[in-house]
Amino acid sequence: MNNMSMWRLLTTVMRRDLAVALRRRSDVVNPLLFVVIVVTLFPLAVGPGPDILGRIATGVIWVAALLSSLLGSERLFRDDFLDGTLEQLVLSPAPLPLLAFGKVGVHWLLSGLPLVVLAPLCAMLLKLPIAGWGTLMLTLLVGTPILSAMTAIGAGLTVSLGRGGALLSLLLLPLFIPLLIFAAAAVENALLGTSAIGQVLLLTGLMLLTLLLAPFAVAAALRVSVN
Amino acid sequence: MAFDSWQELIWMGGYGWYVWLAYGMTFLAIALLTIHGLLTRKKLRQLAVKKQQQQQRIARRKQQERNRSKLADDSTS
Amino acid sequence: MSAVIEAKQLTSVRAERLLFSELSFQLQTGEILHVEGPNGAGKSTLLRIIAGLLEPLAGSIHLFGQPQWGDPECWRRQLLFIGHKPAVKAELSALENLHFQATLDGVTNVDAWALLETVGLLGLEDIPAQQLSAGQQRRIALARLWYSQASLWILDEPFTALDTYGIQLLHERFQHHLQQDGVIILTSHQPLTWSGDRLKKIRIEFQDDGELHE
Amino acid sequence: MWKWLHPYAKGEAAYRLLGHWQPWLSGLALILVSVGVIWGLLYAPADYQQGDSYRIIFIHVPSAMFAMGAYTGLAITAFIVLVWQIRTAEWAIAAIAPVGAVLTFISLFTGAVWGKPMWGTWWEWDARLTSQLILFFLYVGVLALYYAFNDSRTGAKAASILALVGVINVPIIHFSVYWWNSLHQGATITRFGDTLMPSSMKMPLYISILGFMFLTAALIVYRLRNEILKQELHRPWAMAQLGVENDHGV
Repeated sequence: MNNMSMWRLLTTVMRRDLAVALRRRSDVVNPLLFVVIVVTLFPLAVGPGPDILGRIATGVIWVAALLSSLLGSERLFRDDFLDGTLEQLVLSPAPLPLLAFGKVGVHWLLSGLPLVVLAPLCAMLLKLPIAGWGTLMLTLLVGTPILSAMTAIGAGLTVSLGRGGALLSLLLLPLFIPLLIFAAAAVENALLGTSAIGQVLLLTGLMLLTLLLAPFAVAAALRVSVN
Repeated sequence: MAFDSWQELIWMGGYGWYVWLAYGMTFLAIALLTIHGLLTRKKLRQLAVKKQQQQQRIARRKQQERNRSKLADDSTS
Repeated sequence: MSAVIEAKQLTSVRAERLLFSELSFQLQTGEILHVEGPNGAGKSTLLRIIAGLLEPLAGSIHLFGQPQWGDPECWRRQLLFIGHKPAVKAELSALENLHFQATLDGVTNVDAWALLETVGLLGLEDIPAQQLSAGQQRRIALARLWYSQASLWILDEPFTALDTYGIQLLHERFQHHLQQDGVIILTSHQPLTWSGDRLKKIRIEFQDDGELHE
Repeated sequence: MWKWLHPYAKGEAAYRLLGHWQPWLSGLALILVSVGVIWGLLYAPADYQQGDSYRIIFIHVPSAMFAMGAYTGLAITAFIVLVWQIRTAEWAIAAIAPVGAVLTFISLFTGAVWGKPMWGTWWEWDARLTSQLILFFLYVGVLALYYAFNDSRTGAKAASILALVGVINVPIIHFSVYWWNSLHQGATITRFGDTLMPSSMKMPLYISILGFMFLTAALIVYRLRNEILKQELHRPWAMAQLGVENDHGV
């Protein structure tokens, strides 16, 4: 198959997913609201003092991001599985990893990218010193694609189970730990005034590696799931 | 022998509780794993017996049907 | 005449139950295969195996003499599978569904409006599919048949939810496909109003002692 | 006539082969673990720094090693499942994962108990313990996914994909956790420099490690044989193995 038609198939899958998602806006917006609400809960739980909030801000925002990614995971393949679209994708002449990549891309556009935009709001609510804002956004920008790709693997594996919510978090959260560690450390460095470039580069490397390999895992998972 | 008496062995220079707890838990965990294996086998045996009985019932019914049809054949002829 | 599709000695086991064993068949150009059998006998499984969604426990399938997994891309181009799930996106309108599906099927110059008219959905094109009836949704799914360039159609219960006119329309389309040397494999609980030797039948029986034993 | 049974016949062959290994593995495991543990507990000298508390090492280190080793084995098996679709490998997934999870649990527990006299706390966010904890989660994930499916074949394939994704992540997780640990604890507590150990301590440790290797293998083989029987229960040979006369067809 030539590159032109592969490209067209990829964009078609993405445009269709976008079109569907934009008609079910609540599915897109709810995980984002979830992040804001979780962030709001922390000052109420640990007190509004800027020293303690500022210390935990990065961790809270990142953990909320991980959880919201899991919350939005159903959107990835659930409907496709139920209405038969998944079978058609598996039978499509286009390579399935490519189509999986497209779906991951749409998921990131609708769940990862908005988090980057929301980050300053969350940082403000949690009194994160302004020196860390830029790095926080940067880590979210390179980290959320990893979230979307890994979530897609988990969602692909559990899509045929119907009740995959708790199981999915069990499968995925341990795999998110490196992401959490490097992202938090990067912001920490920025707050201390030292360079965070090392961690950001590391995260970027992880992102590229994940985006390279994850589509194949997603494709394998989907093939198992349409059984 | 690093210890002169049983008491010393159990006391372990004051660390007895930790050392024996660690060893005890290890032993327990491996024992549980083994017992679980044995129980699985027992359950499998029960399942096999059930299956055997099921097959015997099916075989008996087929035998009866065969006899009946044979009887019917005999009476008509 | 060469065999378009040939299945050899297919055996399938699902959930530790034997569905069918050593099933073989061969279809020449222009033939239609009607897979019959009661519910749960394994008709859908057979169709999914032929489509390449499932793997048989044993046996092989050849299309134009080529093994099923020899060239997956070519295989999938030659094949059109419509399962009992219609693959119609509930949020999208009939027109959008047709448009996206045609592109994914690799057909670029499809006249979506003409297609809508053919399958009798003109005037309903703006309505999200979830507000259409089951029969209308099936028509959206089946509209693929009118632009399809695949030679092998695999259709799982295509007549479900269709009205008499829809059924007749589908029959006409089948006739046309067969005349163009296409091949169809389908399941249906309805008798096919077909005459002639183009129609082949296989029947899968429900194996009540489908336990695996020698 | 039932030619399709051929791939299934492998179950019986595998069962018999494993049956030949079983007594050797179990026997060696029993002897070596006993020797290693008794030597370590009774005859090895006390450590000049840690006193007798260090004796936990004779189970902690071997269990930690084979917790990781079993995961590597799981990943290799997973690869075989996905590439060659060998049924025995599918069953092995279900056999290896619980054994690995229990070994991980043992290493965590003994690590924590050892930590109490050393660090004064049951749980320290030490790099080794933390990555071991994550390994435990990975095992739990594989097991949970395997048993979530009704069809054991699908379950084995899904769990295999997860295990492979996991094994790619393990080095990254290890690296990140060690790095994180060095970041947050100025002085890392080294438990035992392996090189500093006198041979009177090393010998029992090596024997124990060898013993745990056979123990791991024996436990896996035993579970795998059970799993084969479970999946092949409908076959006469399996029923005969369980001591049930199969008179089908009488």
